[in-house]
Amino acid sequence: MPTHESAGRGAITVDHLPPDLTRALYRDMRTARDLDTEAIALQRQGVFPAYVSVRGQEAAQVASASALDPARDFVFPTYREMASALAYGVEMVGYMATHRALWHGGLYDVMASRFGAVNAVVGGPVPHAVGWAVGERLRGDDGVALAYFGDGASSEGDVHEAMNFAGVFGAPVVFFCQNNQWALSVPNERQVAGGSVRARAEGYGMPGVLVDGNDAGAVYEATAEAVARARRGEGPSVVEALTYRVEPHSTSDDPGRYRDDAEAARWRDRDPVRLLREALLAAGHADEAHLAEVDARAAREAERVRDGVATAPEPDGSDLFTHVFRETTEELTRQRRTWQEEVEL
Amino acid sequence: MPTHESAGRGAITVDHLPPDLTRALYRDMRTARDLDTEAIALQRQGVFPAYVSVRGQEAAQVASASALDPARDFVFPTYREMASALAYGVEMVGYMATHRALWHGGLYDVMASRFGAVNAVVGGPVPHAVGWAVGERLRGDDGVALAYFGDGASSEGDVHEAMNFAGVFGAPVVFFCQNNQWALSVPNERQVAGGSVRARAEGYGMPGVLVDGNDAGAVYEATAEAVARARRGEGPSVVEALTYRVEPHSTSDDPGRYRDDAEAARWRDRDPVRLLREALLAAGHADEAHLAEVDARAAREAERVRDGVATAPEPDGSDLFTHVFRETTEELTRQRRTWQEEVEL
Amino acid sequence: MTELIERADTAADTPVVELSMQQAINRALRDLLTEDSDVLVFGEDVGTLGGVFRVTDGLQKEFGDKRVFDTPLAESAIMGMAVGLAMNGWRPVPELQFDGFAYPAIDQIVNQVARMNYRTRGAAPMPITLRLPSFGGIQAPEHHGESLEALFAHTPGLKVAAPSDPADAYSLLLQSVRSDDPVVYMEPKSRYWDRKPVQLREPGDPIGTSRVVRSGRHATLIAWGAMVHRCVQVAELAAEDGVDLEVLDLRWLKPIDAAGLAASVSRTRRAVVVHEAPLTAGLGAEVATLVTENCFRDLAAPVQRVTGFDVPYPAGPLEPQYLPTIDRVLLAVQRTLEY
Amino acid sequence: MTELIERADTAADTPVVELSMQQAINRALRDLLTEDSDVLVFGEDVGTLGGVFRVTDGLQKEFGDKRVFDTPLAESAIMGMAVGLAMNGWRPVPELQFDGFAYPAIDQIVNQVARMNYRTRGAAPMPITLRLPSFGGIQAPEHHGESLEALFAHTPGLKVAAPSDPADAYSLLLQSVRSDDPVVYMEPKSRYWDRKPVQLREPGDPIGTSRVVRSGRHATLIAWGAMVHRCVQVAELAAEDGVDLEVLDLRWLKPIDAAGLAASVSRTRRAVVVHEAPLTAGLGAEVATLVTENCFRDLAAPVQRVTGFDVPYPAGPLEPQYLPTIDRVLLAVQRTLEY
Ligand SMILES: Cc1ncc(C[n+]2csc(CCOP(=O)(O)OP(=O)(O)O)c2C)c(N)n1
Ligand SMILES: Cc1ncc(C[n+]2csc(CCOP(=O)(O)OP(=O)(O)O)c2C)c(N)n1
Ligand SMILES: [Mg+2]
Ligand SMILES: [Mg+2]
Repeated sequence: MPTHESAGRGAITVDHLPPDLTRALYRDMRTARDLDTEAIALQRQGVFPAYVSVRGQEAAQVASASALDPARDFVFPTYREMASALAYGVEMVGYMATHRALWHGGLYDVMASRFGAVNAVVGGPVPHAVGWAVGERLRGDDGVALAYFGDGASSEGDVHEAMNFAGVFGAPVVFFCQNNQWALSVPNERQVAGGSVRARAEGYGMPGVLVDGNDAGAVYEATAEAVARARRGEGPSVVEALTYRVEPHSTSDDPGRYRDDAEAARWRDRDPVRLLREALLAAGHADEAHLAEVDARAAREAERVRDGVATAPEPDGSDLFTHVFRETTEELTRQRRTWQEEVEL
Repeated sequence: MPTHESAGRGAITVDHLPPDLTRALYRDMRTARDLDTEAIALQRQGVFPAYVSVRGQEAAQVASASALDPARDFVFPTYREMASALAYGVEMVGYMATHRALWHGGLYDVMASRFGAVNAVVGGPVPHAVGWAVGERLRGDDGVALAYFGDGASSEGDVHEAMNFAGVFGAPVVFFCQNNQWALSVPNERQVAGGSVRARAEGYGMPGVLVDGNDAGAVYEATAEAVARARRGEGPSVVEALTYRVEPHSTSDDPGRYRDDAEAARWRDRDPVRLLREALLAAGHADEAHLAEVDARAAREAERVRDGVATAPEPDGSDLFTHVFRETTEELTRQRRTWQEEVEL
Repeated sequence: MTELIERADTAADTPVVELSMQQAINRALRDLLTEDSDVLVFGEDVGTLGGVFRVTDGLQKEFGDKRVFDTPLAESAIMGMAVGLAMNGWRPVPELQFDGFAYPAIDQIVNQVARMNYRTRGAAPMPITLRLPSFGGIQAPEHHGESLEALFAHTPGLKVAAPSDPADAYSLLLQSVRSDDPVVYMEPKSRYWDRKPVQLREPGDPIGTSRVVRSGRHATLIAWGAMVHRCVQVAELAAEDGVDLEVLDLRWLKPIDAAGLAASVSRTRRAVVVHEAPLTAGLGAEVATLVTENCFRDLAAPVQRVTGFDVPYPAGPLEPQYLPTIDRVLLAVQRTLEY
Repeated sequence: MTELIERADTAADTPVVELSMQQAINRALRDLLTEDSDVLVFGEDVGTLGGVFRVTDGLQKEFGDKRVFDTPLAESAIMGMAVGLAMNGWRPVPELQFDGFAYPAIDQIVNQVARMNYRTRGAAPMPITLRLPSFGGIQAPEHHGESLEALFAHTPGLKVAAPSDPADAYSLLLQSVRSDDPVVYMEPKSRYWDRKPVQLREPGDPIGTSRVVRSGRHATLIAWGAMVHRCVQVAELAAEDGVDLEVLDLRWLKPIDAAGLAASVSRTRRAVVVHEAPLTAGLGAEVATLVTENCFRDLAAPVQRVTGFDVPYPAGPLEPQYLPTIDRVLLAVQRTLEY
């Protein structure tokens, strides 16, 4: 088990952080929370076939994404980075389209957003971040790649290969592990030999840090430090944010089969959104009136995205054929014709 | 780079080790050396299409294999463990058959030898060792699996996955890395982020030790300790033996294209066979007469194996079909008939 | 569902019970774990959770966490571990959670599992059955609807099974696990909830035999997995128009029942092969070629292929447009009849 | 060899130079690295060493270690890195050292490289050319003689090239790297030392066109890679007996030139497809099926397949017994002629 669990630690503080940064973090976390709630509802209504909640991980996601520069960096997400996408500025109706199963990768513009397509292969996108980062250095530019992955993903060979490549090439990449303590039904103890993903970093000669994933300020600082280091040309690092998956793995999951809800309940109590709210007030970075206004705006934004995705048109069947190749083939054109004649009608 | 290089360290000592053990190590290393010389000659004569030399790695191989119990342990080799095979008691004509390309895996009995088939997939057999070791524990037996792999192999995802599995399952396995500082043309600096494979161990919560791979006694002790630990049920460990590939990667390779021979020459000077010979004499574990006798017997044994493999019959073409399945299929029987009618004639 | 399994349970001595495919596989695993103490079931989430499709539900409770256990999340190591377990005398039944996540394990499957018996000249057999929830039809996320049978069938040293109903699911799994050769056992996940009577503890037909699900005179529809059901639907519709279709369930995708195919098509003289995988270099090409090789003079028309398109498996709303539809199969039947 | 390359070098302005296939590929890589500063060449031992077959010889010296570089030994990361580089605007030309070591990278190839353009609806194209020394014939160690074309051809989103001589090796590589789609470029390693005149800087035929290497009337031999040469040998021998064989080099294994195949076979009415890969579910099945679909009424006999057997690729002395022999192809020709 990671050494310093956050669960018992009580309040967080953001006294030392710029007020506008912390307010922005709160705004995005609050919006993500509301959008998550809407998404769960959409799934229950049958609009989404399934949904993977980010609840409880808003600090880990929003604060890490906020430590990046969306104008020059690039994010490589998994399937559970809705709050990161939101904080990074991704067009959220397009993002949520993946959950309505309109298009696997989502319908936002990956290159314009500098936020990779939703990727369902656990561990698979991590080497992409390294390749992107190597490419950035080759060109002499100073962008940084950030790869999100889970505690379960840390078991995959691709994550190791990526870390080793990053070390050898000195690539400007941040390996950001959201350790939410569960990989579907398997807890850290039976997943992560040695107990922590951060501890792997030293073996590759890179710094690794374990941070309270429910403390938005702490996540921001740890990530910003890793990003700055990479930007200065000092190479890769690992940031492990210890948090908890308070919801089921996905709406198809039944965690009652494998874990005691008391643990989840403890972590639900340590809600990162509420913690940040309280810290903002305590620091005097915001007052209730401001926060009420933010909350209201967050709810409206979540509703806007909800309505947008719920009413988005289904892709046309011809899209099956459109993006297979840049330069299509005669055979595929023939198959498209078959589809038109035999399916579309 | 690994922290304590052996190259400059001069003599080794075996004063503290049982005399008969050190004599046996010498005998096997000497025999492996002679057999290696014969094999290179066979390749030059066109009997072997190619050969991968173990020269300079005899201490790492013989001493590690000698720390195991061939009656209850199991070895998972790569393609470069001739000296290990010899020390472990594998039938060497059958072993060398792989280099004459008579049968990819070799012609020795893998299960009777408890020494896996020659395996050309870098990193591929390492998870097998973990599976075997988990199986051993499930049955309540006390055998230990030892997986050999190279510095290059340490970059493969399979090695990481295997170490993580071993840690999670507490499997009795020794990950024995022969770091000969080169993976074909790529040196450690551009292969192993962080500089050492041993350093990876901590990240999996297991002990790791770096040992002078040209010091037979040191390799023996480090491996024996890891084996004893595993046998006691205390789980996996990493042993990294720092040595050097003094020969080309294989007889098809031309190291002049990528490295300075001066470095190789320094390591050739630190010949593990000569070092052990001198240490035996210094410790009074053997005298010149005894060693001359051992040398003579080693040469004869190497010749016997050489003659055996050079004159071994080529496999019959029907062997193509014999071992594909335990229970063959009609289709394969039909193809075998085609082969008989159209090829064998 | 647990309840339903228990219902089957109480019928333990009855030779025939009605089960869903998912229950039939669960039952086969229980029978195998019971009959052979070397059988081990493992993979991602198969233990405590009982599998994402509950196929291994209750097995860990019944047989303990030494026989049925969760692994870390690494497909290559799961298959690599199976190799080592087999070399230590066990009979591993690993699961890879979804078809698309077999790819990270392909090296171990092709280069190790499929070859170890050959490489060791029979010293180290690989009695491994890889259970792989496969194929599409449930509008799942990306990589959860793939059809890898062509790759497996092309790999020397592997056998490949793909049952289409609970009865075959049960008996093919018994045969696969009892076999000393490695078998990839592909479970058509869209049929998990399909219920049928299952004959327990029966050996079933030999490995490599196909099954005529419905006999007919005018053309043979050849399929496996969920497409068998689709072909039966087509046959029923065609029958209304007086077209009498035979439906042949291949079941074993390696070895393929060439004789069974030839027997059917030499009678009907027309064949349509239907699969979910993309067209090009799909197993349909092998089936069509085998049929053509064996029935060349009898064939009245080239074997028709109705398959997925040569595009990556799509998301939700596009899935029904990608998978062979009833209409597409009917049109192919019409083409072959009118050829 | 360096010397020979230099000879070709001095002929830089001459449009035709004689080169071995290995030199032709080297030359194509040089021309590509020169013409497009986004091209990157990387992989295991391709830099300092110049590749185990010296195909990348001299490139690092000429273009520097930012354009041509060694990677650590990890195939999946090599292809994963290629994806990231492509997303950052580069045009990656990775090498995987041998066919059999593409398996550890299959997940990245199938689930990422082949789909990223689709997944992103065209936002993130993958102009990646994977160079893969392929096929057997050099009595190499295990996993150094595999034929993976059926797997690649079955994967939506990939294009697949397999040249058979230096001229095509040169032009197909130009086309592959210039293409914005991912291409698996399979180099028949047993033909690396085969010399032929090569037309430099010519665009060549469009992607997906086959080439009639030798025209004939009695039957069409269809092959790719090293088997093209074998088929030419067969055709020469058959000619002595008055049998006039056409030899068609497929060259592009995806997309397959169905029209070219049909044009040839509808004339000759007989076809034999020859490949090194095992029979079952090999690309020969696709070729045979395409030919049969398009030439059903013209075909005088079923398309014959002469392929490797359904066994793991064997070691040295057994290699010639595994690979299609001249005799086996001749017997197949005889079978089709006498059908
Ligand atoms: C390669 C691969 N294997 C298996 C799966 C199935 N799967 C989806 S999510 C998941 C658990 C992932 O756990 P973790 O990496 O901790 O991420 P989390 O879901 O907790 O965010 C599994 C096994 C997959 N998507 N990809
Ligand atoms: C998976 C895989 N990739 C590539 C190769 C080709 N290859 C054979 S040996 C070798 C270098 C291995 O280096 P190392 O692991 O250090 O072992 P050494 O040869 O030094 O004993 C390479 C790249 C291979 N055999 N397997
Ligand atoms: Mg997790
Ligand atoms: Mg090495």
